[in-house]
Amino acid sequence: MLRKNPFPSMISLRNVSLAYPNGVHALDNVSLEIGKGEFVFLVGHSGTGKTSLLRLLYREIAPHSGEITVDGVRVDKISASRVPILRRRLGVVFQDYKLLVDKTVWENVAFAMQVTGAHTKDILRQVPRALDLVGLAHKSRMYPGELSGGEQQKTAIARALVNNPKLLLCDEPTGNLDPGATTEIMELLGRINIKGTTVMVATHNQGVVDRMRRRVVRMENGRIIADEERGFYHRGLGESQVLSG
Amino acid sequence: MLRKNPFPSMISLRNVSLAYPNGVHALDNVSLEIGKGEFVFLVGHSGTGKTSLLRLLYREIAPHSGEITVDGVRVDKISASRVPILRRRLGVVFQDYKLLVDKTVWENVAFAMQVTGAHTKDILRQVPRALDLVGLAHKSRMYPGELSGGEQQKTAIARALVNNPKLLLCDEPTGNLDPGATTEIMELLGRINIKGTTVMVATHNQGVVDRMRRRVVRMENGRIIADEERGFYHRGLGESQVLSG
Amino acid sequence: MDWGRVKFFLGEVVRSFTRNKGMQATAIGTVTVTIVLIGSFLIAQASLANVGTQLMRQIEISAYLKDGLSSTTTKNLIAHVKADPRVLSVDYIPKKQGLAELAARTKGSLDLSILTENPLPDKLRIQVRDTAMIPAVAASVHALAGVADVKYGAKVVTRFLQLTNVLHRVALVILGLFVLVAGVIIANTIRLTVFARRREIAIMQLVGATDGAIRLPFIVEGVLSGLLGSLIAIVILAIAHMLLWNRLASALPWVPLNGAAIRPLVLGAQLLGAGALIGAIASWLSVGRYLRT
Amino acid sequence: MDWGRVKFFLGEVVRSFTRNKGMQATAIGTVTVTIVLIGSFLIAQASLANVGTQLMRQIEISAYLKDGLSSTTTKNLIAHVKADPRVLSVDYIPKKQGLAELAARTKGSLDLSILTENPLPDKLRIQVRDTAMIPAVAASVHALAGVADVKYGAKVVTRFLQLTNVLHRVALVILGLFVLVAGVIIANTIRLTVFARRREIAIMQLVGATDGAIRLPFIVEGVLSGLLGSLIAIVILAIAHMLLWNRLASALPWVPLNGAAIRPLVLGAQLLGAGALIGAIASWLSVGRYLRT
Ligand SMILES: Nc1ncnc2c1ncn2[C@@H]1O[C@H](COP(=O)(O)OP(=O)(O)OP(=O)(O)O)[C@@H](O)[C@H]1O
Ligand SMILES: Nc1ncnc2c1ncn2[C@@H]1O[C@H](COP(=O)(O)OP(=O)(O)OP(=O)(O)O)[C@@H](O)[C@H]1O
Ligand SMILES: [Mg+2]
Ligand SMILES: [Mg+2]
Repeated sequence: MLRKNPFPSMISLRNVSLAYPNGVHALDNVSLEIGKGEFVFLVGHSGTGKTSLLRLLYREIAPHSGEITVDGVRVDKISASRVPILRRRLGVVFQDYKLLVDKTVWENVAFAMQVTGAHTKDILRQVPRALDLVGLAHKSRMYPGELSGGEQQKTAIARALVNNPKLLLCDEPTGNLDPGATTEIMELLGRINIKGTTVMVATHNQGVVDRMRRRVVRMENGRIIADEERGFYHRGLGESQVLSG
Repeated sequence: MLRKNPFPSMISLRNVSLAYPNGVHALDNVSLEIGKGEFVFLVGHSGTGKTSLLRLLYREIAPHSGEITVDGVRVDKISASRVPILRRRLGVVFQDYKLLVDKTVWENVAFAMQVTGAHTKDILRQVPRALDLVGLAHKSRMYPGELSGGEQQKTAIARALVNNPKLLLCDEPTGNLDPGATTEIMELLGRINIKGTTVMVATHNQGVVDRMRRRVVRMENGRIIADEERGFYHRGLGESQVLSG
Repeated sequence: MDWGRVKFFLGEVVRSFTRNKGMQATAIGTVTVTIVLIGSFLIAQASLANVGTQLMRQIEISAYLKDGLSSTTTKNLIAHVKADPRVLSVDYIPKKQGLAELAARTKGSLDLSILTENPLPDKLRIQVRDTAMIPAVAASVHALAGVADVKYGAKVVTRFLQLTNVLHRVALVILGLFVLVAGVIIANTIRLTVFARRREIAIMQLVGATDGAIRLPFIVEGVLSGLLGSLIAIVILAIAHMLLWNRLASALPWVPLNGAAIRPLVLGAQLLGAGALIGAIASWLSVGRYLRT
Repeated sequence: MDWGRVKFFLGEVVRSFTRNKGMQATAIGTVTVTIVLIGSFLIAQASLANVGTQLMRQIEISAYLKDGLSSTTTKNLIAHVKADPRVLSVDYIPKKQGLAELAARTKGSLDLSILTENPLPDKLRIQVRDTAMIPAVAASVHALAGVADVKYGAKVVTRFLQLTNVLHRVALVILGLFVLVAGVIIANTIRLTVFARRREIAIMQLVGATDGAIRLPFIVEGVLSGLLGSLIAIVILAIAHMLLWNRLASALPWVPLNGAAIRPLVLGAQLLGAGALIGAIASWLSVGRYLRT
């Protein structure tokens, strides 16, 4: 039974299964529809497949079986040469940040624009704005190795935002942030979402999920076990629960 | 004014200041006494100096000025050759895990014992126990690159525990764990503390701090601005607030 | 033209050059060593190329004429030999002159004053253009009417030909070996350089950089390392040449070292080109390995 | 003895050997190339060492005696020359024998039948142990009473001495260069290997490993790479030797290549030792750089 969706589709997974080379079945027949402009939390225990699901969307890995469409592109069938084009349209906050250690904060953020072939004057305007939004403008000349854990995380967030992507994937974006910063970042994501960006956030932060009351997709053992409008971190408290797939 | 402490000293910082080579003043005249067997939360905004303080204790870096004593050892004056000996007596959960990528989970944990010259039969007994405590026994043959973020964090915790250290330093040990796992790990730390280990946890997890009601040391801009018995994550709610230093 | 983009790109290159000084030094040093080896080899080859031939110029064919040839016959004979394109020069040495030369040469060991008659025949002294042709020319001269006998340092000529033959092959093998070694070592060095940055490459890919965009700075870097390495090598070679050439020339005055065969500008350009090419190819291949994830 | 600890240690070594195959192959390949170069050089040196001396054995001193010496005087003279430790052999060639030899040698170019008297003096043919001593021996023989004149291929001897002198120095320079190049390249290779693992080293230190404990696996690994590299090199050298030696010997039959001078076991052991040592030193130095944090 597919969840009825008022928005045109941004992400669509149909019967997607994923097994890693070492034999771990990370995803098991997952189906999911996310419309343009939605804000979705992805929750579930450690090792349940949240990161794996996100990695499929920006094609770091390919599914074992099933169909994946992101913004109209069949990501599971995309040719290697078109992968960079897909990724440039997405903003991704990686769980382990993935910052370039020999670039400064500023350069790390600018790099995401440079690869798209952006004009220098746009870069000079956008990068400081993104750094300002996450509150890191004063550290823009420092290297990742000189930052605290939370500052690195903020850099990763700024990099994901800088291109004004249509789809923003955030993998545990506030794990190293203090509650104040967490709230600020989440409000920021909310504002970005209101301006039209589809946002998907994998998180363990119960407080954030319960306060924001957005759609919550809950995973367990590589399957989606619940999908609730205006849900809570814990199961069954949200409205209009519909199992997808 | 030094905080009166019922325990003999495990950690003692006196007027410690730290500046990084790039000119950032990470710690500014910090003084702190932590007794043997205490359980202390270290809280404060991102980039406030929590990790820097912990790094001083296991001598990854040396202070600019001031005295640091850990378990009777003058860490600020220790010779390079004695640093490994100091570190073996400590258990550290690093904020960025610091796992060896070409060793399995089992080997990563075992490594911490092997460097101490432990007997093989002890290693074979202790390592599985530590992995069991964090709930990772079933992944012991996997490499860090094959683990989820939370599983990597659990590996780092198991490695810190495996030597039954007298002092356990945990830097944001639950940033990538779900609330259930977080509670379990925190209860585990509590049990370890009751058995006599001094535990120091730098964290942003308000829920955990507020629920456990332990001593809370609060930092801001490289200084300790509050030190409360049975404190909360947010300031001024705890008992017997005493500013140290 | 967006200058910002150019600046960014140059920044990339400069950064990895300056941030990874140790690795750059390694790559450059390897290129330097390689180019010094290849350069020395080329210089040695160029300046020694004619030594053998020139040393062997001294070898000549003696054709002993039959007794009592008319002067017309002799003249015709000489003209005939001279007409051979392989022949460089022909000298006619009448028996009288031959005896005088012999007397001069054997002074002290041979008392020629006791001679009542000249024991020598008339003789042609023939120089050939190329040592390798001596046996053939000797044979055809011997076949001529009026020639009694032909002699040349047969043993010396055979040995010389064998030796140049072998040395030529050995030289080729050594040059091949050098180029192979250079290729392997530089490829390895750059492969390790890239290996040390494989995480960076993976991140760039995840952020949407194309393979070409990732490759370019590495290749420019490789070319720069190659150029710098060969530049240093050229300086070393020039200094070594300056210090050693005259000492060598005076230590072996009879070896006709051909200093003019070395054209510094051409050689320099060749070595620079080789360095740059090596750097570029090595980078291209090395990065390629880590682009397929 | 805790076998678990030994197993752990061996596991460490095996792991980095198998997990970093590319890097190991690089290091091993470099050692192989280096050892092949050094080995070829040593073989060439050993087998060519006596070639010059043996070729020059043919050069001898001719001492022409004064006319009409009594046979006792001649005998004393010969005995006196023979007593010189630098002299290998002395042959007495009376003028009659000399003429016969000359006739045989100059057959066709010189008509000796016309001679009524023997124009040659008596002569001593002296062979010297070492070519370098020819000039000195010649001078002292010349000084003896009864010796009219002394001749030897002065030009050839001088040139030979100059050439061996220069070749000797060139050989030393080349060997030095090879060893230097080998050292630089292997150190670089291992440095990069370690560089690629600097994060691992830092983590080991943070977990309480001593510098020695971190170093040991690297050094054992370096020694293993060195041994393996030289083993491969030895196999290559043996095959090349098998394939090329006879061809070389038959291409240059007159070059007295001294195959016996190559002692395969000794050479093999030397090369293995060199490989292991190179590996150990390179590892030691390379790791050291990253231990100081
Ligand atoms: N590269 C990999 N190779 C093999 N197995 C992997 C790999 N990455 C993840 N796994 C396994 O796949 C499962 C799902 O991992 P995933 O990273 O998707 O979990 P997650 O939901 O993101 O967990 P967390 O909340 O801890 O980040 C886990 O069991 C993990 O061990
Ligand atoms: N290696 C370093 N070199 C230079 N500056 C550094 C380095 N590490 C940290 N800093 C700076 O020192 C300050 C304190 O950093 P620290 O890592 O101690 O913060 P933190 O309290 O642990 O923050 P978080 O909660 O984000 O982990 C920050 O401003 C940071 O930018
Ligand atoms: Mg994850
Ligand atoms: Mg920190």
